[in-house]
Amino acid sequence: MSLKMDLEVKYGVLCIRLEGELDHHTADQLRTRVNQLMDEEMIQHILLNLGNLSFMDSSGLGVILGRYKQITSLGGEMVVCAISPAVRRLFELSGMFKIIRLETDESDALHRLGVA
Amino acid sequence: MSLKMDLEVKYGVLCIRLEGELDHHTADQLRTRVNQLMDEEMIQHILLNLGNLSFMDSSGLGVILGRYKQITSLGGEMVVCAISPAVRRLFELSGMFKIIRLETDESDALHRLGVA
Amino acid sequence: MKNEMSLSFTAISENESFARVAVAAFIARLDPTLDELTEIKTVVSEAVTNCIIHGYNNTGNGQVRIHVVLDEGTVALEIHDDGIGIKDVAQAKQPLFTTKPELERSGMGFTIMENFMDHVRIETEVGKGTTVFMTKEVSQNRAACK
Amino acid sequence: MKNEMSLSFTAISENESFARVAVAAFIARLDPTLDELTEIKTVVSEAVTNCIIHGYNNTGNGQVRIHVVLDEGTVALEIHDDGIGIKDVAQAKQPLFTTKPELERSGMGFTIMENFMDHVRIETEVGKGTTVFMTKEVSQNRAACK
Ligand SMILES: Nc1ncnc2c1ncn2[C@@H]1O[C@H](COP(=O)(O)OP(=O)(O)O)[C@@H](O)[C@H]1O
Ligand SMILES: Nc1ncnc2c1ncn2[C@@H]1O[C@H](COP(=O)(O)OP(=O)(O)O)[C@@H](O)[C@H]1O
Repeated sequence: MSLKMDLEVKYGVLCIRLEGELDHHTADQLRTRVNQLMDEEMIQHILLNLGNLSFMDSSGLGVILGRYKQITSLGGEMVVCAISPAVRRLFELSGMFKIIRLETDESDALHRLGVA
Repeated sequence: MSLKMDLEVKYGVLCIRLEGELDHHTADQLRTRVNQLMDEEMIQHILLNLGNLSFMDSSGLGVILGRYKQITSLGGEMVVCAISPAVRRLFELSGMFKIIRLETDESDALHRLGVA
Repeated sequence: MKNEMSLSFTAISENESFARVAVAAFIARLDPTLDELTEIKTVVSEAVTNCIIHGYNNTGNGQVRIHVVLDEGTVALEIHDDGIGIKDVAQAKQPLFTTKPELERSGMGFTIMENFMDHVRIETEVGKGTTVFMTKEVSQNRAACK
Repeated sequence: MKNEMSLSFTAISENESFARVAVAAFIARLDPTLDELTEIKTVVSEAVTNCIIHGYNNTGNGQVRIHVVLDEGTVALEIHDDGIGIKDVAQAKQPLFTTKPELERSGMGFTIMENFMDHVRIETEVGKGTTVFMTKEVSQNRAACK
């Protein structure tokens, strides 16, 4: 099992859709892809769709927190719009919901970010 | 992964439908179930449906050959009515098709056995 | 019936998912719930990743060793490296503490292990290596046992 | 890049499927075809079953050891027991030959190993144990490598 990453920029929002397993190995792959895209394009906010992520560990938390710091330092926001039960538990355990808002779906999330 | 066994007696034919993995461990389970049923009921022939068998090794060949000997010693026949590619290769390698006829489906097989 | 398994593999990140799958396949016969399986896969991932990143400093040299014992409904896990060891274990166990913030470590590894398992014990010696011992009782679905 | 893995487990039949899954998970990164994966799972099953039934006489005592080395596209497998050993290897390798017909053994184990792998070599000593060495080149689907 590895990680499938679907990255799309929509109204200046980087939508990251993940499927599969996010661990230390695949977190490195994700970091590389996201940083490359943020160098190339003007990104205002980040939207995470984790509905199809079947596995995540603390390396996943680390790469998400890293991107959170990056986008907030640029004045943007990070929102999560779908989350699997396994991942939700890790988010709760580590207090991620205190800094990253959870929205019901992608269009809702884009709406709240004030771009659509 | 383990083995799902569906055993049904139809017109004196023991229909054995296998799903999953047939190895040494699960071959022992299959042998026990079949022998028990053959003690209880009058069985004339055996029909094997291996269409959903995802894995088989030489222990599987052994338990099938064992039942073949058992049913032929009672004057009966054994036919196979569905087979997955992985299992077909083992059957070919070990010359099983020389003794066990392959039919296209269950009703065809029952017909050829002269019972339906 | 006691059943045990030992595993050792090259300390590279590609093997993290293999370690999870192997341990999960070994404990499958206990018929754990999906949540329990996820918890065990997660702690294996945490401890193995720590061996690779911290124990062996991401060099790719060295072996990670895993030992699993199943005894009745209890899973006992032992995850070991012959790496640099931990100087201050109490500090290492604190939530959010990490010695590698530059690698975007979250410092949540030990916290997750302690939350997901019944017992966690760390044995370590600086310059010699680290072993994490963990146990968990799984709620065997007896109805499904044949 | 060389990557290796060692595995050892109690010699009971419940662990046969675990051994297949573990080896398959380890070689998955080579991206073998489905046929190649099935072949490797089958030979692991054959050799492990032989250790359990023949090497350890089905006692449940003893350990089966597996060593896997991935080097470029080659899988090298080593499957070992510290059991009774084989007196006559040439005879053992003959199709349909078995010393345990009462257990409904088909005698096809070594024939399948030789058919599914590129090389098979047996090292054995009566009273000490048996090791089967096998290698196979897998057709790496380079397009899928990232
Ligand atoms: N196997 C190990 N070898 C050496 N140091 C370790 C090992 N495991 C953990 N540590 C130390 O403990 C700290 C905390 O570990 P952990 O809670 O898993 O967080 P993280 O891996 O995110 O840093 C690590 O930053 C490291 O300094
Ligand atoms: N690990 C082993 N230890 C001892 N004897 C073995 C071992 N593996 C194979 N043998 C011997 O070789 C014979 C042939 O093995 P094989 O071709 O796998 O057929 P089978 O397992 O069906 O008997 C066995 O019957 C056994 O006598």
